[in-house]
Amino acid sequence: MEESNNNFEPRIIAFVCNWCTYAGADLTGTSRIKYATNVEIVRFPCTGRIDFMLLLKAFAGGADGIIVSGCHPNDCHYTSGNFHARRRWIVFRNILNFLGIDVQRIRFSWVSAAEGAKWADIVNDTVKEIRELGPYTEYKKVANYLDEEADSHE
Amino acid sequence: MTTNHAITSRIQQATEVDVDLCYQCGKCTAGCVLADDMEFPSSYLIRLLQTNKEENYSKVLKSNTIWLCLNCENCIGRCPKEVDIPRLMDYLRTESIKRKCVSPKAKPILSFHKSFLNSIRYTGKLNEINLIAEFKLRTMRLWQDVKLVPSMLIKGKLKFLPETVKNRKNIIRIFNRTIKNTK
Amino acid sequence: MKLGFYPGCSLQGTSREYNESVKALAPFFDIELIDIEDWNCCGATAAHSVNKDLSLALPTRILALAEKQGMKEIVVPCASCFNRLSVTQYELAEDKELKKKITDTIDMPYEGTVKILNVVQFIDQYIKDKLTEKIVKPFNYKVACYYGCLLVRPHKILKFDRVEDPTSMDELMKMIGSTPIEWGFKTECCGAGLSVSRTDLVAKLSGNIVKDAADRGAESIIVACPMCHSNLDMRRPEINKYLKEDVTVPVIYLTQAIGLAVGADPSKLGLQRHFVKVTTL
Amino acid sequence: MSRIGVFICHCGENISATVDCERVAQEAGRLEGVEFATDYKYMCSDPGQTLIKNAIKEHHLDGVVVGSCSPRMHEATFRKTCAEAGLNPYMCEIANLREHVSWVHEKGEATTRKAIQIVTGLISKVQRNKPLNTIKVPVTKCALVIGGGIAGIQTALDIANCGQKVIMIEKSPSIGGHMSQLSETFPTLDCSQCILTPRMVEVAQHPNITLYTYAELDKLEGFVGNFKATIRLKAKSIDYSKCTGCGLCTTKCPNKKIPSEFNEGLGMRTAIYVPFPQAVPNKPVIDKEHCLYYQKGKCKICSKSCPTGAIEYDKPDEFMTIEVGAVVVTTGFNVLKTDFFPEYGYGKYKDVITGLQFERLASASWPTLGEIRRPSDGKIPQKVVFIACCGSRDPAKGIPYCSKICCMYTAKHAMLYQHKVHGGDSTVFYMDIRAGGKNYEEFVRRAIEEDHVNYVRGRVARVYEKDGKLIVKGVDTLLGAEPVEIEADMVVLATAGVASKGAEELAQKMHISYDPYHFFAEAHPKLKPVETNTAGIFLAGACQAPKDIPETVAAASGAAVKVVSLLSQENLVREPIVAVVNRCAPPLFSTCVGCFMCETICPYHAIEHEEIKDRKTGAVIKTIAKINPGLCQGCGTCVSFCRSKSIDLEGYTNEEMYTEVMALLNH
Ligand SMILES: Cc1cc2nc3c(=O)[nH]c(=O)nc-3n(C[C@H](O)[C@H](O)[C@H](O)COP(=O)(O)OP(=O)(O)OC[C@H]3O[C@@H](n4cnc5c(N)ncnc54)[C@H](O)[C@@H]3O)c2cc1C
Ligand SMILES: Cc1cc2nc3c(=O)[nH]c(=O)nc-3n(C[C@H](O)[C@H](O)[C@H](O)COP(=O)(O)OP(=O)(O)OC[C@H]3O[C@@H](n4cnc5c(N)ncnc54)[C@H](O)[C@@H]3O)c2cc1C
Ligand code: SF4
Ligand code: SF4
Ligand code: SF4
Ligand code: SF4
Ligand code: SF4
Ligand code: SF4
Ligand code: SF4
Ligand code: SF4
Repeated sequence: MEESNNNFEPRIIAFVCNWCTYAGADLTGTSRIKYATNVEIVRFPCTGRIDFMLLLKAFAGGADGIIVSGCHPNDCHYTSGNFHARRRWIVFRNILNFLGIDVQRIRFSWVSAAEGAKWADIVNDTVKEIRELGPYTEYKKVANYLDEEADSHE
Repeated sequence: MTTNHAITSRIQQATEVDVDLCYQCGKCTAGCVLADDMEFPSSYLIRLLQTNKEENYSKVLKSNTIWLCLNCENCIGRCPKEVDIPRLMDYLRTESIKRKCVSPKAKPILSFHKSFLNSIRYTGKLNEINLIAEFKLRTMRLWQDVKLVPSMLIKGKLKFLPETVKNRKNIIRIFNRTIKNTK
Repeated sequence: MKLGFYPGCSLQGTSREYNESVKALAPFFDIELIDIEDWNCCGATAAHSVNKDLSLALPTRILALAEKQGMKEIVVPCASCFNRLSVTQYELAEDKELKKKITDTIDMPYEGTVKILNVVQFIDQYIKDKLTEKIVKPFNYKVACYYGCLLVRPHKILKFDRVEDPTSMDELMKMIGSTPIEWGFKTECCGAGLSVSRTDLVAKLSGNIVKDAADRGAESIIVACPMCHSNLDMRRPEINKYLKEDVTVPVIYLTQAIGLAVGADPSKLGLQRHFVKVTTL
Repeated sequence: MSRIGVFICHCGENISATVDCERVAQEAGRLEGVEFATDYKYMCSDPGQTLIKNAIKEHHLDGVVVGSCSPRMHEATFRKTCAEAGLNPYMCEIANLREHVSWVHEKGEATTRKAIQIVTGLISKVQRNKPLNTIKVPVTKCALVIGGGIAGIQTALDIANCGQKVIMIEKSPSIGGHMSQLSETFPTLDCSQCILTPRMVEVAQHPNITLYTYAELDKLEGFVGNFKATIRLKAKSIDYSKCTGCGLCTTKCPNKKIPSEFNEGLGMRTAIYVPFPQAVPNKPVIDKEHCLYYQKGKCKICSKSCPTGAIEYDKPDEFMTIEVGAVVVTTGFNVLKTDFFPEYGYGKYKDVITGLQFERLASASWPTLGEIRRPSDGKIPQKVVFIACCGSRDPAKGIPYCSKICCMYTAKHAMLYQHKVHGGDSTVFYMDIRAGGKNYEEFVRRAIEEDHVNYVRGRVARVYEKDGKLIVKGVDTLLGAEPVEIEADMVVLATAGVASKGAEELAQKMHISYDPYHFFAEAHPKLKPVETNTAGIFLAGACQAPKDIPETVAAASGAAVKVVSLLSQENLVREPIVAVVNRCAPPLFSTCVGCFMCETICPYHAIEHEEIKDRKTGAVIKTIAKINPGLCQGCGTCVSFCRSKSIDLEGYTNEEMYTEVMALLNH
């Protein structure tokens, strides 16, 4: 770990589902539990909707880390969206490896509507981890990859 | 692994038996043919382990129960939680020997096992006369089963000369690689 | 028809009549049983009571020898050996690392390809179909089929018969003219390996078995395991002392009963070697 | 160029205490496309809402971002406000500045920055938003109830009494379910038949209920408000319009040795039969599998004896299609039989029976008139052992869950036995007593304290027979696991409650989810206990998990209310958050390549095939995916699965989400 990383404020985007984690994060607020300011939340109907290309785009756009969080395995509001999300993650992992993105930059978790404290912990943990990893600098590589992907669909 | 799970975790690592699965229904004990003869039967033994207390663990290792268990598999055959008691017993016996705290009451049983293994260690096959002779020396039960011998001989059930495996070195090596000493 | 054969130690000693009867039966059905060359003891209860690796290495050596000698199937009449060999095969198949460790210990290659048959499976597979036509002298008695523990348990591994109320031996006995009784001790343990070290307990456990069979009118107890046999037969004086009565019901190997039915010479079946006289037959 | 309005709420001091609201509004005002930005103390208050409405009109806003509390709180409020001012409600987005910012961070620059960032993200998103219209679906005013146990009966009556139509289908020849088999019921010990029969009759006579017995669901299509169900009406071989229910035929049928389902195999019935005397409808059916005429072509005795000529042998099963707006599934449960238990004798011993068989033995409608006599020899058992948790809480051989009703009915059985056999001796082997209900614990204690039932904590290992006695080997774990051996005359197993036969196939026909044990899954275990994840299909009773009668009836009434509230609407309004497959000009028509990956993963089976045909020749040019907006629930799983990016989710389109993320990152 480099000394300078301690002052580095990572930018982290959280992709969360509306029914569990978004509501859980609301509960963190209602319970007035404090956490780091580095994470911004984007609301999706379900983790099943979270397109992994979008995560890559976030990296290409300068995010240092990402959190993906939804309902616990059997609690999916839409029965099985989160299950499909987990299945795709296996494929996505290979792409990350291919692009040389440290898998640790993406945090997957389950936070239910009742787990306000857990959300705070996850945010704080992730910020700490990403801070240790340092800024993500190779976004050009991802951007190129995305361009190629886009071309291949033309 | 937290320290308050030290004993059960160690057992699980060595045997894959998770004693916390047991919910103390007692079905194993109810079906065990020797439950009456054990100072504490199988379900009780598991409860002792579940406490993760050193004093209860050593009570288990010092017990006669672990030596009486016949490995008949009755208990696991019926256990709703498939707690593998016979496998657990194997482990506890080995531990009991390691810690040198075998129950005095169980000495004859252990002596028998040792005599048995010694009998095959050098020949690869069991010779019952050698086995009985060594067992008698170990336990000093000199007269036990003596009455049986003449009729066994008449019925052709005993052989004086030990049969041996051709590749005796192989067997001795197997012993040396697994247990050095059964004395 | 040639099949591999693992006699095991007790079939060479205390239970040689079991060996004799299996071997006597074979020619009636054009089967040749070939001993595994240079076999060793399976380690029995003693090995796994004291050392796990040893309890796996000894049976693995046997199976490795059988493979080397090109055997596809081996018949293992002793229930205890059958159990040890099957459990070993199962455990090594489940755990690659363990397999490596054990094959290193025995210095022999081992694949785990040999199919292990106990005596009942052997009869079911190679004798049953031709059995009825070969019967010359029906074994016309009330019998209690005693399976013991090692033949059926652990069910997950052995996958043999119904675990609590097995019926395969009863079926075979029916075929040769017997009437199997319903009784309560088909699979209760006889005391197995404690025969010498805790004869008192064996007398009790085996006593309960013998008594239930006798009380329900069995004229003989049919077994397929040398340990069961020696506990129920050789320990009869201790049993009778425990029961405080003289129970005289003889204990006969399944193979002996079938041998008698197909007309084998009783002396070749080793019936004279029993302690409890087989006079009623 | 868009004209966005931004409204930042202080929420009293809830937001403004840590976020500089004024600055947020100012910075937002500087962003491209923002026409108007302001902050206010209470945006959700009347004056706050008026402020928004006026701004929309005055500045001709085409999009609104409100920075306030969580959208889960007030999204609906502000969208309504926008709609009132003539703006499409889906052009309004909420930035969560309270729960996600002010309440979780300290006052300071970073906090205000984050608020600005979030607002910026949503400003970008709302510029890409499209006006959406809620989806309206008409409602067919009739409900289908599947299963005629107490759950189905209660649901049907409640719906019918609200003036809505109900069609009930029951697969067996009579309604009544398990409750009709019970003797007396805990915790009050009232006679089951006495409280049930009047309701069964009410179902049959209710003008709003159409009952089809001997009927099963064959197919279910459509979606909430508009289901189309195909029902198989199994041939009863009797014309009910002619049959008077006189029963002559059943007395004459020569095949009398068929184990009776109603009596759990303890009694026999004929091939033409009425399952039990109080059956509704009280008319027979012919069991073809056992009828001599169907099997061997000879007999027809029933036909000769029928005074009204009602018997019609050669009618096939019929199919009927009905349209309904809602479905309630109440198909109940089953119990395991004794032959499931190896250690208790594999069904070999006649006097080892199940709890349900005990109910029959103890029932007043049993031939002994409620006197308890054991099945093997009709003797009154002097010693009875009850074994709890048989197959339940047994992951090795049975099921891991607790069947929930057996503790209570076992206590009831022991009690009934003690009441009926004076001097009798009963023992219950149990693991835990689960009696969590109104008057339940008191009930169990009464069995122990007043009726002196012997409760032993421990599981039985084995039951075997000797000299006409059943030897039960158990253990008393409260005495240090001391073995207990009892010579019993009869053993009653509290066998596990499991999903009803065919539950899995039924669930698949209806596209509702079920748990690993084939019980149907509720939409939310706590807050949506009678809904399924498929809109318009509801559940009640023991088809969800083992339940007793009070719980079953409560759920049934709950489901009925849900159905009535659905059927009482003219149209259903649904959020327009649905997936769409893109369309473009010929020759492409759509980028969809027809791989139908989306179809395989859609949890709601909302994806259909659409054939693009040549205008002139009618030849199929291409088959593409098409979303049925009535079925789509808007999860968006298909969107992320589509490799060619041909599906998008309204309200959360790729473009909208991409823009939002990029704006958050200052792009
Ligand atoms: C031994 C025993 C004793 C009990 N004692 C008590 C007691 O004392 N007190 C108490 O409160 N509870 C008691 N219960 C529980 C009680 O039986 C249940 O709570 C109740 O029966 C549940 O009703 P139900 O309608 O959900 O299911 P069920 O009674 O099982 O009814 C389901 C109905 O649906 C029909 N069906 C099934 N599948 C289909 C299909 N595919 N298509 C059409 N129809 C179908 C069935 O034929 C049946 O008529 C006892 C249960 C048992 C086993
Ligand atoms: C420690 C504990 C933990 C629990 N954990 C769980 C759990 O994990 N999961 C779970 O499912 N359940 C749990 N429960 C149970 C759960 O709390 C109850 O099921 C639930 O609260 C019941 O809701 P209710 O609306 O019936 O009653 P209540 O929550 O008691 O609400 C009744 C309301 O009525 C009001 N009221 C009372 N009298 C009057 C009056 N005369 N006039 C006007 N208003 C009145 C009260 O102020 C109150 O707001 C738990 C309970 C406890 C005690
Ligand atoms: S049977 Fe299994 S669960 Fe029950 S007490 Fe024994 S080990 Fe525990
Ligand atoms: S394996 Fe041991 S503990 Fe289990 S039933 Fe047999 S003797 Fe008892
Ligand atoms: S005899 Fe005819 S009328 Fe009477 S019950 Fe039978 S079918 Fe109906
Ligand atoms: S035709 Fe069938 S139902 Fe009718 S009396 Fe004969 S067997 Fe019974
Ligand atoms: S309700 Fe009681 S008897 Fe039934 S499974 Fe649960 S604990 Fe066992
Ligand atoms: S009172 Fe509460 S803690 Fe006690 S048994 Fe009942 S539910 Fe459990
Ligand atoms: S929409 Fe996409 S996933 Fe579905 S069929 Fe078309 S190309 Fe395939
Ligand atoms: S959004 Fe979800 S429910 Fe709608 S079609 Fe796509 S996968 Fe199916």
